[in-house]
Amino acid sequence: MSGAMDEAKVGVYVCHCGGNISDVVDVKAVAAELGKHPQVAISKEFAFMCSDAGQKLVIEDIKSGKINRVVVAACSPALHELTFRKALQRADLNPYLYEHVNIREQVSWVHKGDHDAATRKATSLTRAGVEKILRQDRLESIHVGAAKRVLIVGGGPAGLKAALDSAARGLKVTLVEKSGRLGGHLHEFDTVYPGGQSASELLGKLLSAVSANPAITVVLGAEVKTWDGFVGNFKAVLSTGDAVNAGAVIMATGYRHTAPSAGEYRFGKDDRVITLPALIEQMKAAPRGPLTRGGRAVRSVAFIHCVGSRQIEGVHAPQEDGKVNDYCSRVCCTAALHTINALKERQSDLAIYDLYRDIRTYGRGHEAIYEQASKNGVLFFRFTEEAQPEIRESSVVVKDVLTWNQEVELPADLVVLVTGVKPGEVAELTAMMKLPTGSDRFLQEAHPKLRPVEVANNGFFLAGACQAPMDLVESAAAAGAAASKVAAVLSKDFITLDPYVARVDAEKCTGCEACLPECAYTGALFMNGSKKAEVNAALCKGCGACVAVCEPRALDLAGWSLDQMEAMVDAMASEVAP
Amino acid sequence: MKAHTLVIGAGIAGLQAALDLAEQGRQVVLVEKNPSIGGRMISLSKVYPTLDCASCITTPRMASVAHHPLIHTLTYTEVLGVAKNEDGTFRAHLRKKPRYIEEDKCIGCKRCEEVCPVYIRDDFEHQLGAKKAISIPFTNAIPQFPVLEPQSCTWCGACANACPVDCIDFTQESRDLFVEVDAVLLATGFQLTPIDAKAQYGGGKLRNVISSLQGERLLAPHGPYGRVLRPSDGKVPDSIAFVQCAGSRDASLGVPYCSRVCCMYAIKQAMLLSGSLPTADITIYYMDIRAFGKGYEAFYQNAKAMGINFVKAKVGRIREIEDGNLALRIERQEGTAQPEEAQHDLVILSLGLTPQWNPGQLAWEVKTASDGFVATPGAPLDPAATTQDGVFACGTATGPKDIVDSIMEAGNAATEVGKRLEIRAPMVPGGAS
Amino acid sequence: MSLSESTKAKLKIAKERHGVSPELLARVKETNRIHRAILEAVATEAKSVPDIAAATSLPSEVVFWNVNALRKYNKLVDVKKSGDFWLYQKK
Amino acid sequence: MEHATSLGDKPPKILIITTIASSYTGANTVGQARAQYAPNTYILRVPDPVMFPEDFYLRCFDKGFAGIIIMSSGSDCPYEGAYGRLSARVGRTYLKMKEKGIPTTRLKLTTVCTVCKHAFLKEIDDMQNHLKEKAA
Repeated sequence: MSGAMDEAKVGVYVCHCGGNISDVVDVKAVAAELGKHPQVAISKEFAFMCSDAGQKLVIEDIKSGKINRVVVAACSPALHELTFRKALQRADLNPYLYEHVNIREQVSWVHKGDHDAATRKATSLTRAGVEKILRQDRLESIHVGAAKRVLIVGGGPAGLKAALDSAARGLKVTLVEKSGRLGGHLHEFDTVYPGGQSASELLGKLLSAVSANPAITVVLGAEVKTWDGFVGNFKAVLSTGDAVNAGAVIMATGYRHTAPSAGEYRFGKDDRVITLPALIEQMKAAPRGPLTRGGRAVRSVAFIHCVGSRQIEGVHAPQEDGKVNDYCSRVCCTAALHTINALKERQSDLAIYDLYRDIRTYGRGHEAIYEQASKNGVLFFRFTEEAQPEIRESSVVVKDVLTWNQEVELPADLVVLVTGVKPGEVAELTAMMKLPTGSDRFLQEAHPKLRPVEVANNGFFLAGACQAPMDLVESAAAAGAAASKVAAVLSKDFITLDPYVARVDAEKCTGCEACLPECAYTGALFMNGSKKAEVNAALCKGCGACVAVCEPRALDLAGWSLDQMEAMVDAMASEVAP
Repeated sequence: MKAHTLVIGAGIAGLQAALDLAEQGRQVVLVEKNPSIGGRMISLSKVYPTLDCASCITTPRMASVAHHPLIHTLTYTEVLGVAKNEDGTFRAHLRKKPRYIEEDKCIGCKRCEEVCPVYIRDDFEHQLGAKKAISIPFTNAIPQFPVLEPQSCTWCGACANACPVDCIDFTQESRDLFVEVDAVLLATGFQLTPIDAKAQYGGGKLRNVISSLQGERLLAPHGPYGRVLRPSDGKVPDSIAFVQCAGSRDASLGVPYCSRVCCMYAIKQAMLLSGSLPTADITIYYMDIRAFGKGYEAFYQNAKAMGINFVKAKVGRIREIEDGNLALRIERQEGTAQPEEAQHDLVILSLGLTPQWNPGQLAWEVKTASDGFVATPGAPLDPAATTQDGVFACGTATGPKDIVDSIMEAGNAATEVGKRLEIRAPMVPGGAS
Repeated sequence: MSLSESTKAKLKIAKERHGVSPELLARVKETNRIHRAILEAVATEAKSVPDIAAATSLPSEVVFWNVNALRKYNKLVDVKKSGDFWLYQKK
Repeated sequence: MEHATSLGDKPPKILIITTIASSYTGANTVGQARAQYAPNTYILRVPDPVMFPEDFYLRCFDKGFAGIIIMSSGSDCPYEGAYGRLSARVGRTYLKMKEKGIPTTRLKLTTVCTVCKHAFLKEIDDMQNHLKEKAA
């Protein structure tokens, strides 16, 4: 690792930053002091190191063979570390043999009143930079080969769009669908909100495009049976026996409707009580004429929102796993109102009562659907989670907070429970693929704000409602976003990864395994056949947790080794001449 | 200049789309009219529901864009026009506004700002804070170049005298640029409905009635006061109200739609306030709480459990009473029928979101919908397409949206742009373009 | 202040091009006056915004805005809280 | 090399361990605002302090640092589970410090973000005052 140390010749450059540094720090003294270091071959100060002239100094000194490692003491590395790494590259020197020391933001700007102390500190910090770079290797970016195929699990609209988008980017696609047909929940709808397009037309478009695309292989009635590999090179065997070698995976495993719990709102006991999906199915099956129930015309309908969503412990019966669904299912408010408007269109004299907790018509065009429902004469009643509506013989009773908690009895030939959604049945799959799920059982994204379609596990991406409840517009966007990430990962023949990962000196490794429990990334750190720790650079994120517990110091973080850090601390602790 | 794509707007959506495209090997010209990239997100305090510091999670993304070899970022640059050529490419006419400094010389040291004698109101702080006639836009701005505002400059020359690199150029002029691209992506963002739009809420004249974005700055750790204080006299507020739908779901303002983010940012701000002012009373007057996203409902329930007071009520009128305190006329929609008056010492209006920019100003076929945002006729399956072939849109350019949904759309837009480029400018085998 | 001849020439051009409104000059003067008054008021002891307002006969919102301007440019610091107000002192 | 105890009139040195993701940028923010703090503070930049074994801190004390402030990324930490591991590590370091008779107040684990100017200065002030009290 440190074989290069003997021949190391460091060039040190101290920047004036046009007075920003030199007005406080005696840059000449810093350069002079560093010049005394036995392995510093050149030590200079210069007015503006970041200028072309400054960079040229460095490049010339490298090219003339005087130095083979560089330390620049100047501003924050955020501003110019990359500038100088590129300069090293132009001089044909490994760009990682560079250390940037911050003596502006963290010295001259914050210690204006004490020139001597600032100078001493700048000297110590620069010396620490020298000690670090003396112990630095020529790091190289890590390249991993990549199969130009993406495996997509789930053939609903999100999976279909992701497949089309990926294929359009020149990738091969294997689309695995558990059921016997593609299209998922899109089959259930007549029209979709907010635009009211025909669901079957939209689906038809997707399906014909998929079947016409030779790059997409659809495997129906199949599941992933075995799983192995890592980003660039995943290996799956399907229940059909097909083997798939994919560079990346898009999960599009979708959602399920929640079912009311036994007896909730007399569901299952009273045949007047149905769910919203059941109503939509009935309306689709009989697209015209008045609604009927048990052969009788329906004159009044009560919709009850938040069934299976926004559940409160102690009020609602738990789901199969013993937990309540405390999340909002996002899609049901607008879906219910969209359906209500369709009902009103075919049967304008139908009395409709909408019992809600909050109306969440948040999306583009949603509020207009809510307004249309009001205009259509739908009556709205607001209840609280503590006082749920009660289903009676031929009515529903609600304590309406909008009219000062008046108890209102509403006639109801039909009661529609606006049920929520929960993730598809993926427990086995996620266990096999080692994918994280959240407390809401949906697949867990890498960051809930900034990385919604990525998973912490490299090479996995999320499309649509497997990540959270989503409507069709949002699922399409998520699918496109996932396809974008896949295109980025697989755009080249290899995947380039940061070199700052853990590495093992096999000679020092005693095989004690103390490091294994420290690693949070499955597969990144393991014991190999010769009982030595080994790092899979494609999976390691470079946190260094394993380094801390390795007593023989066999493990280290490339670019941030413990030896380097200790040498830096020593340089900072030691006193220098003022 | 030639590139594969022009991305207009360097807020979080534009940044994400530019990064996605560049990561796919595509050349991007990213144009931003403000002096720094980062958009609205970089000015926020923390983000819901994670309560991550907005600056901390935006800055790395900004830096990745700024350092990406395939992204050419033009800040402080306006789009004057975009024309479609016969071959299907686009020619954009851009104008780089003068900063009055030479960017290749400037070292971002702020000495000009320190010596400038003219204090002016800081747009980044939504007027709550001060800056100088020449100043770096904000702490984490990228690039770290100052801007001189000629309308506030007395041309005293102090900045030039202090500049160690002699980079101030008082006679600098705007510079026109032309970019040829295969696709255009609009990520032009939103603005708030004006705070003076509603006379019944004081028409912008009440000193302690502030906008939601001002609320963000108040709560930002590096905000204008360094802590939560109210503008009229620097008092630590003890009773703070949020008025929801103060610019949305209101046809009289021309904003009949829901602005989608206000419930959640108000809840977030309320939680942050109760964290920094543990004894303060915090009330949110609302119509419906729309906590629809992942983890949002739990966030809302947490806020309730923390003691934030949620009142379903319409706020009819706000007026200033003694000491800058405010009296709000409340019409409760639950509990009691009688109108009542509530007093608070700081009021934050949850203003609505409207488009920042109207693409129809340019002579091309990009249309807006009745809500003023860019029309997306391809939705639901193709939500990024606009009425002009080859022009795409994402983020709040196509309607109010929070950060995560904007990022999702940005990724999708990058895919749609990528698909177009695959046909018009196929990648050379081996990865290079 | 010694400006180079070329800078002086450029300033002259800029001044002609953009003009300097009398309102701007008046505003700069007024701000300077306010800043002097505030700094004087807090020169020896830390004061709250209402106390500075009373001492300088300036409206409290004007005082507060300028206090923060001075604070941002390191001419003033907030030292401690007294009741509902923070106290500011000259740096 | 002189030892910490023989620094004469110079204030004892404080090591500040910062993270690339958060607190290192936070320290730059302090600089950009030109806020001033004492120069006896030395900032070390790392991906995550979770890489340091307990003995690393003891070694730092040995080498002459009087106080160490670990400015972690806290909940903003980009590495999975690293913050939990780090605090456990620091907990074990406290035990070792006690064994050696080093006051545990000389090591502080805290969280500083990219714009936490006040928090950054306050942590330094606190440690500074604490070390002064100890010395007095």
